[in-house]
Amino acid sequence: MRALVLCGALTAALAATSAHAQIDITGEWATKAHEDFDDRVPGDVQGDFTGVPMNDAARRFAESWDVTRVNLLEHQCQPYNVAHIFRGPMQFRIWTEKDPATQSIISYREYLGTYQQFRTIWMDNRPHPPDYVPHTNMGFSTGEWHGDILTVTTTHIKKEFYRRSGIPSSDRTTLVEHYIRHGNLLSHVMIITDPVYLTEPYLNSEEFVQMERGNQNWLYNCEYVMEVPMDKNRVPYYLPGMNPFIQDYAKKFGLPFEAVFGGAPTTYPEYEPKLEQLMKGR
Amino acid sequence: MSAHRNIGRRLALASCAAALTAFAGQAFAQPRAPASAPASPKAGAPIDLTGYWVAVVSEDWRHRMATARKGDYESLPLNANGRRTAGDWNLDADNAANMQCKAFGVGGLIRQPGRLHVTWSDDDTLRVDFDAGTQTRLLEFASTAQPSGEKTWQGFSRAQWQRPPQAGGGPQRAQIGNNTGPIAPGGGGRGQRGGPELSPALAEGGSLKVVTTNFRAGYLRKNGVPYSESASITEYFQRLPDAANGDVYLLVITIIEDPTYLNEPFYTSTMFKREANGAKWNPTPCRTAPPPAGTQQTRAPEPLPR
Amino acid sequence: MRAAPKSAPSLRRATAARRVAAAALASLVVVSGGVRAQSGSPFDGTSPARASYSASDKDARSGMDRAERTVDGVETYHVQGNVYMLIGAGANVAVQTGADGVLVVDTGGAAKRAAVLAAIRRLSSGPIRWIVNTSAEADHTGGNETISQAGQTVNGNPAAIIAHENVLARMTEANRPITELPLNTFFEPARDFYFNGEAVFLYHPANAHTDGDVFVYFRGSDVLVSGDLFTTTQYPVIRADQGGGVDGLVASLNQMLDIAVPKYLQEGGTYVIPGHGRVCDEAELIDYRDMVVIVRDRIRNLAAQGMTLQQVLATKPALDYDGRYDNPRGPWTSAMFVEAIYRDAGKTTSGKQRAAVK
Amino acid sequence: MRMNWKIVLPAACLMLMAAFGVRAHHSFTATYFEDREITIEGKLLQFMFRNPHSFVHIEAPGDDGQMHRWAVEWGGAGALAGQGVTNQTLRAGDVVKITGNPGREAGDYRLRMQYLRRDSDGFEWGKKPGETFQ
Repeated sequence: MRALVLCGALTAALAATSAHAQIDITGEWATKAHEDFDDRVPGDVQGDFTGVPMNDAARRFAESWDVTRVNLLEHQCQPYNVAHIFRGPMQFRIWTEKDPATQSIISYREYLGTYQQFRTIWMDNRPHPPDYVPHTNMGFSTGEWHGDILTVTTTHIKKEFYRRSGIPSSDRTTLVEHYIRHGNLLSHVMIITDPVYLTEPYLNSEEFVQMERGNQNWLYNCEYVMEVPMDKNRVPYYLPGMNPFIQDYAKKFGLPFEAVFGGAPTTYPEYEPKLEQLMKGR
Repeated sequence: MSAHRNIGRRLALASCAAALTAFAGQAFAQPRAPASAPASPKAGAPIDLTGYWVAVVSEDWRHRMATARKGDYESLPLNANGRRTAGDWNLDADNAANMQCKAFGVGGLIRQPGRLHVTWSDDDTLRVDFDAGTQTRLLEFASTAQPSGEKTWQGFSRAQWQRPPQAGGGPQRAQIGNNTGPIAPGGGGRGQRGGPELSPALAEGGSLKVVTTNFRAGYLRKNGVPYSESASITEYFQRLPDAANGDVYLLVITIIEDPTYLNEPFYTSTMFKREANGAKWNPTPCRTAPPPAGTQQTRAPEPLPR
Repeated sequence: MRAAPKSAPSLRRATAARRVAAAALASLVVVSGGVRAQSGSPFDGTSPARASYSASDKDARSGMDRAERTVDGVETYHVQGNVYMLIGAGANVAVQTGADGVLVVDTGGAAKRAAVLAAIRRLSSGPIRWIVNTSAEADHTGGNETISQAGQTVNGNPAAIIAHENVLARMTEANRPITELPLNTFFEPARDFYFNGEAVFLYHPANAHTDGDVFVYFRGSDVLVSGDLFTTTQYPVIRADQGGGVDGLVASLNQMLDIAVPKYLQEGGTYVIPGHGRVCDEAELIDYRDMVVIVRDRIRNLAAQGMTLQQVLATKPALDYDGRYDNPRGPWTSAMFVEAIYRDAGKTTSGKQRAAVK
Repeated sequence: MRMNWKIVLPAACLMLMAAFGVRAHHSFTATYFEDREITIEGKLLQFMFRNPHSFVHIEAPGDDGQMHRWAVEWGGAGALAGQGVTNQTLRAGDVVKITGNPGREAGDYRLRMQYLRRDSDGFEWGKKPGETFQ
């Protein structure tokens, strides 16, 4: 009997070491926004800066941010950049481009339904371009596999936002992504460094489920029109200290604004008791 | 009887031999498999999860760092029963009933701001201590380990390593990128079916799959959003490739299926950053800070299906 | 002048967007059909310029790799159509080539003039006919003599140098040799001519970076060359002592915005070669415009409250952009930018604030 | 991992609607006073059935009694199409009554569409389930 037990244990140990994970990330994937839904899908009141390691420059930008600036002709069709677009509700397709001579993967390609963006993730070890070439919304990406994790590094990204609440991103952003698949779930990690607006890397992770029926209404035509009658060259903004809506989120959810606007220190466990103190009596 | 015992022994030895043969075959047949076959989950761990890890709360901040108001169910695929039950949450009643740890059970603990201390308690058991709520989880690799009769906050966790195909005899050709070296001439230059040599990086790493059962009902979030004893909880612990600045990150993907309160699988992924030591390790008792006064109206569920 | 009426850009945008939407289906079919990935597809988020950046780093247009495109630190980069950018010569240099010869916008600093000429020669052996100076700055005009003398107009003279008449005045004041001077000047708001198969527009925005600025638009290639009215490396330089002013600068950026049309969702279409820095499109141009307007208005608001320059500087009125555009070691710092706007504001504010400026 | 596709697939489809109907470069809640409503009535000048959001321009009086060009922000073309609205649904010259949330920007004559009625044929939008996308 002892022999049987020993054998069972040994066999179990072997089984435990023999499972193989998925590595094929191609297919069509749809967002599951089970984290930060209100920010990522419909958008909430102005002023959700929680969890972002923003610096003082980003705070000043956010204080000046007037959401109606996006109504300007040249802004209204500006897509989310690659460091932001995965946060929204999205379906995207991944497929491979293979070298016919070797069947090795030259690149992964992505078509992102939101804003109809295309990406190429080069797998052939090519260098990133020099600084003087144009930056794009999707940037320039190179990838490499580490076991079952596809790690992608993207540079040459156009400036945009980390949040629609006015947390800016700069054109010096570097995005590192990790694609991880388990069954029909694709986890997508974003580690964002931005020396202009962040004090430390900004960490995001999103989940996508594989779509059984894909390719539905994936086109996005945005037409520039004068949405709201205004001087074409007017730039909506608030002078420092004059933004009447910046604390709306803090007020709506009973949070101290200094915590909502606090940046990196508020993202670590040590901040929890401080926050409780700040919230006492609210 | 003795004859039976003999038969039993013979069967046991035969199956053991078969298992060992299969194991040896797996371990040595593939050039890119680890040189020495893992003798135990600890010795053969494809990734090192041990050490101190701190949660970086950059997502769901108001639900994790703060205690959201009752009625704030943002992002959750709750069904009507889940909403009704969450609507009955009463922190004072929980405290009076000595149920402070309900928000620190296996279904919600990973989302609490805190630190993990991961160690091997033996060759087959990975121990994860949480300073938030001073909780301990034991991740059991050995099939001989069985849950006790009593349900606990952390339940019983069955663990299994998952390895990339290259580490265990997957495709040896170049279809998965990371190509190095010259193109093999004639499509067979290296005795392969063509294609460049694979990068060793393809054999790196792996993940830890954990399925937990036998747990007490608890809260998904501090503000009383429930999960039931019959929920299915599956986790994947992923150590991410080291960042260029030297940071090391751990991602924990959690999938909770609970028809009692949820109308679809509930997915979260939680990021931790490695710390050099336990200098900031700060065990605290199970305790939930009171939410702001009032009840939060959560907007209509919107695109999430009802 | 032939500048489009104000409403034209939005109409063009709508048309472009419809074109794009219609073509998108076809593009999807092709791209998802497993065709080997090529940057420069209308919707792949890359520009034709980026398309030239391949693994071998060969420029699709010139066929030269990066080493071949580099002469003594001056690199050549194909932007779009007939237009190239030379980087590393001080200010950016734009080169248009074609059957009629070569047109050069700005000639870089004197130290790199030989390299600029050699780089131009690698692009074309045709005659250098025209040189345009976008301002009188030394890092934009230092190669005038070398490039001009190497060129030839149809009547056999060295290549003609065109600029606004105020540029000639400033270079004359600076005792620059006659061989460096832009003797083909104009004074009107815009001038245009046809060269290498496309219309070339020279626009003179009044009192912007200086009082002699010119930006160039190649209509066929769809490339703007902004001079120092727009850069990606620093705050705009406003030279009040040379007739520059922040309102004129904003007006010049708005004028460029009216001309620039994105290909799809603020990407591609019209490309802009800035005075310094990387190739951009309309998206970066408008962000820069927004920045100048916002910082200008903050400073004017503070000046209107009677704050001294030091008090204004203490509020860091450009804090949200300093991480991107400030160069604390110069030559043009955030403080200099703020002071230029403050003194500019002083021109239009009350005597009390003018006194505070002193 | 077990996956309930009966739930996941509709979720994906609905998410798709969200992608085109809700996610714009600004948040409605941050742009309009969602706790306030006003009603205007006037002649439709322009119907822009488009992405990221559709707009209806109406000539109607403001608080000052003067006629103004009101911009009423509606859903994106993708979301509205899913609710049976087409680019022919409204036409210039239609007299319509619109109730919506006023914009937060003082001086802007803009609303976020909540309810529209055209008396000439009784066409209504915004009351029946499925005719609002948020």
